[in-house]
Amino acid sequence: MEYIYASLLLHAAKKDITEDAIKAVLNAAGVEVDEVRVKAVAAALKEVNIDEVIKNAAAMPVAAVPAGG
Amino acid sequence: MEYIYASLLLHAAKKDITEDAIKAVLNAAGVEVDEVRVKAVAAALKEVNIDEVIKNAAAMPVAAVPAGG
Amino acid sequence: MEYIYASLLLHAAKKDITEDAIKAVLNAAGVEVDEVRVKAVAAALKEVNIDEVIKNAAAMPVAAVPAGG
Amino acid sequence: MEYIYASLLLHAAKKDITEDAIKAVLNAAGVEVDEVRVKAVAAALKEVNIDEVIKNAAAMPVAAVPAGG
Amino acid sequence: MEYIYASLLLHAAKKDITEDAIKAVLNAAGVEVDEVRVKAVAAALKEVNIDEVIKNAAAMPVAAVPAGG
Amino acid sequence: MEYIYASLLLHAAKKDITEDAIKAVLNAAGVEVDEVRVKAVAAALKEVNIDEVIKNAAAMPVAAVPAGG
Amino acid sequence: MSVIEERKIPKWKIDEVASLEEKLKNSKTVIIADVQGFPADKLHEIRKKLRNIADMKVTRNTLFLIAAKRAGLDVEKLEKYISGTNAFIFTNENPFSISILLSKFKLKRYPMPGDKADEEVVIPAGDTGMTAGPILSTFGKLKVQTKVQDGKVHVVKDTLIAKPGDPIPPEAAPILQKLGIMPVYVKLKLKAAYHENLVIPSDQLELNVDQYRSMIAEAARDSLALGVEIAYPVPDVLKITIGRAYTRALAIAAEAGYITPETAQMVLTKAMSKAYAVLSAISGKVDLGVEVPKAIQS
Repeated sequence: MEYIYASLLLHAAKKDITEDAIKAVLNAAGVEVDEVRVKAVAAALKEVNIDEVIKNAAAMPVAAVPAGG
Repeated sequence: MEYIYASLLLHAAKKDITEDAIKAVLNAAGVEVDEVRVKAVAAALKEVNIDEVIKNAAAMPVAAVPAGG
Repeated sequence: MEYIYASLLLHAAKKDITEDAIKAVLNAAGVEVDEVRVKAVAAALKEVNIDEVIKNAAAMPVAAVPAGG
Repeated sequence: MEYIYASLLLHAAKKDITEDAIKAVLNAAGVEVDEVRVKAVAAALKEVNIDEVIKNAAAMPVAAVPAGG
Repeated sequence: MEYIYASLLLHAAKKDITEDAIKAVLNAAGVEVDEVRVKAVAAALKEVNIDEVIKNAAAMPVAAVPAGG
Repeated sequence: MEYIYASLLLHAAKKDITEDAIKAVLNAAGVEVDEVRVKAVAAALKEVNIDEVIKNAAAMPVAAVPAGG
Repeated sequence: MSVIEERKIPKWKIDEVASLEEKLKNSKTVIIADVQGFPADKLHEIRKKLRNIADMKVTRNTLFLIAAKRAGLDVEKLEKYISGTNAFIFTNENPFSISILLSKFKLKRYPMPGDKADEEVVIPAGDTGMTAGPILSTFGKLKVQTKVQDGKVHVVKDTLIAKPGDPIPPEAAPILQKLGIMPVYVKLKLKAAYHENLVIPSDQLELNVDQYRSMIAEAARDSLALGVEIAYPVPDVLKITIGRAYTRALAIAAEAGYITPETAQMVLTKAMSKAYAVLSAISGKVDLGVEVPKAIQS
């Protein structure tokens, strides 16, 4: 989860989630960075609306089960 | 949430959640660090069993977004 | 709820939940203390495993309401 | 959670949640007060509409887990 | 579950889930193939709408907590 | 999810989840292998206790999903 | 080897064996089905439904075994299934596919004494077409409300007389016959399949497709869980991972009492839910003038 926490930190700090930024954060945390994973995560996150996801995660009523998916 | 993300990142990386470590991570993310908050978070987290909390959080509803969507 | 909050504060601080302790906390908060209630709460809580009760409460989904309110 | 219980106690007693008030309550409970945390909590609560939050908290469907467990 | 994962892999790769395809995947994984099970899996999965099942399975983590309690 | 399916196939078969093993399985399924992804998945899985993850996934209540789909 | 003995064998038997041998040679699979006491008309129905997929033949066991031997089958493996009256299903299909196909045919029949219902048995409201007479008392015994209209028995409202699994009252048989209600399923009992030198006994041959469906669901769920856990870098998975990371962060904030505008709701809610839990634990003994919210009481 390190890569995700780093990305969320950048997001909360209103910074762009770039490969370099993730790497910098991970390095500061003393995490040995795997270039390949950083690339993969940064690329995939470009397609994710993090604000939306967080809003949904927080707003989730207990009973919010989309019946049909 | 930046301070929490930074702490969780350290936890995931199996590092001690010290004031200095939190500050280093926040700095790397380009966050202007508030000393009071750093101290408060580091102190508060000392009393928390993070693994336990994470395990319980996993039982909470997590995913508003169906994977297929 | 003042009596409960005072008791939980004592519990969190790992202090005994005695009549005197509750009264001291309530006084410090500027609450006019009702002797009968203090006695009743202190007596009733002696028979309760607060950690157990709290643990179950903690399992309750707590993220139900969006942060922004 | 001591700082939070102290704040909720003050709120329930319809007192202002100031640093001094929190400290007084914590002292009365025999808690060694961490100035920084008191500051952090008092500052953070200033930005929060506690009445609103408490109203939401009470309205929340929290019954997913049987209290008696 | 090897046979199931092999089938899911073929499905994800948009290949037909035939006996031969399952066998090839299992062999590549170093699994000693049981002819009868391969046949059974291939026949049974013809009756299953895998996309539908996956969609429902993906929607699952949403519902960690029962609604009504 | 092909890379995950391939990895879980190997896991179910009690084989080591190496880059080469994942590649072999994917190739057998006719999947064009992305070297970066294979590396990323193999590296990430090294840090995870797969049995534990599966156990937790299974522990989540799943009754929300209509049986018949 | 006596030439004389062979001559004694009637021609139809020789032809039959030759025909069976031919079928066996041209089929990858032969399935042995128990048809002892199986209604002939239902067998006919099955044969019709299997057309173009499989060829079904009821024949003598001895003739089948001779043909099987000649066709090169490992007869020893089969012998224990060859007793009683059997139908033999020849096909090039996967034997499990045939088994599934057969299990899907809902062939029904009228009940015989001692039968249990395979589906709900409901006597529908309306004109039964039956002449009022002694039958009325049978309806009465079955607790079916009736009235007589123009000399015919009318059922007042839809009435359930047996749930699936219930024994069907024997006295209901004539009524069900008259109304065309067939609540008992007929299923061909498969004993074994012989497929490419493998013998697959009935317990393996009968597949529970639902079980496979739930295995797929389980595998899909575990895969997703693993993908989420390792932040498998595809957007749909990462969405869940992020939601989970965020939830964890909130939970940590709540537990640590770390208040920010974003976490305030979570932190205070958690503290309050603990307080209410304590309150509720002592509410029987102490009246604090505070009501435990209903949701928590339950």
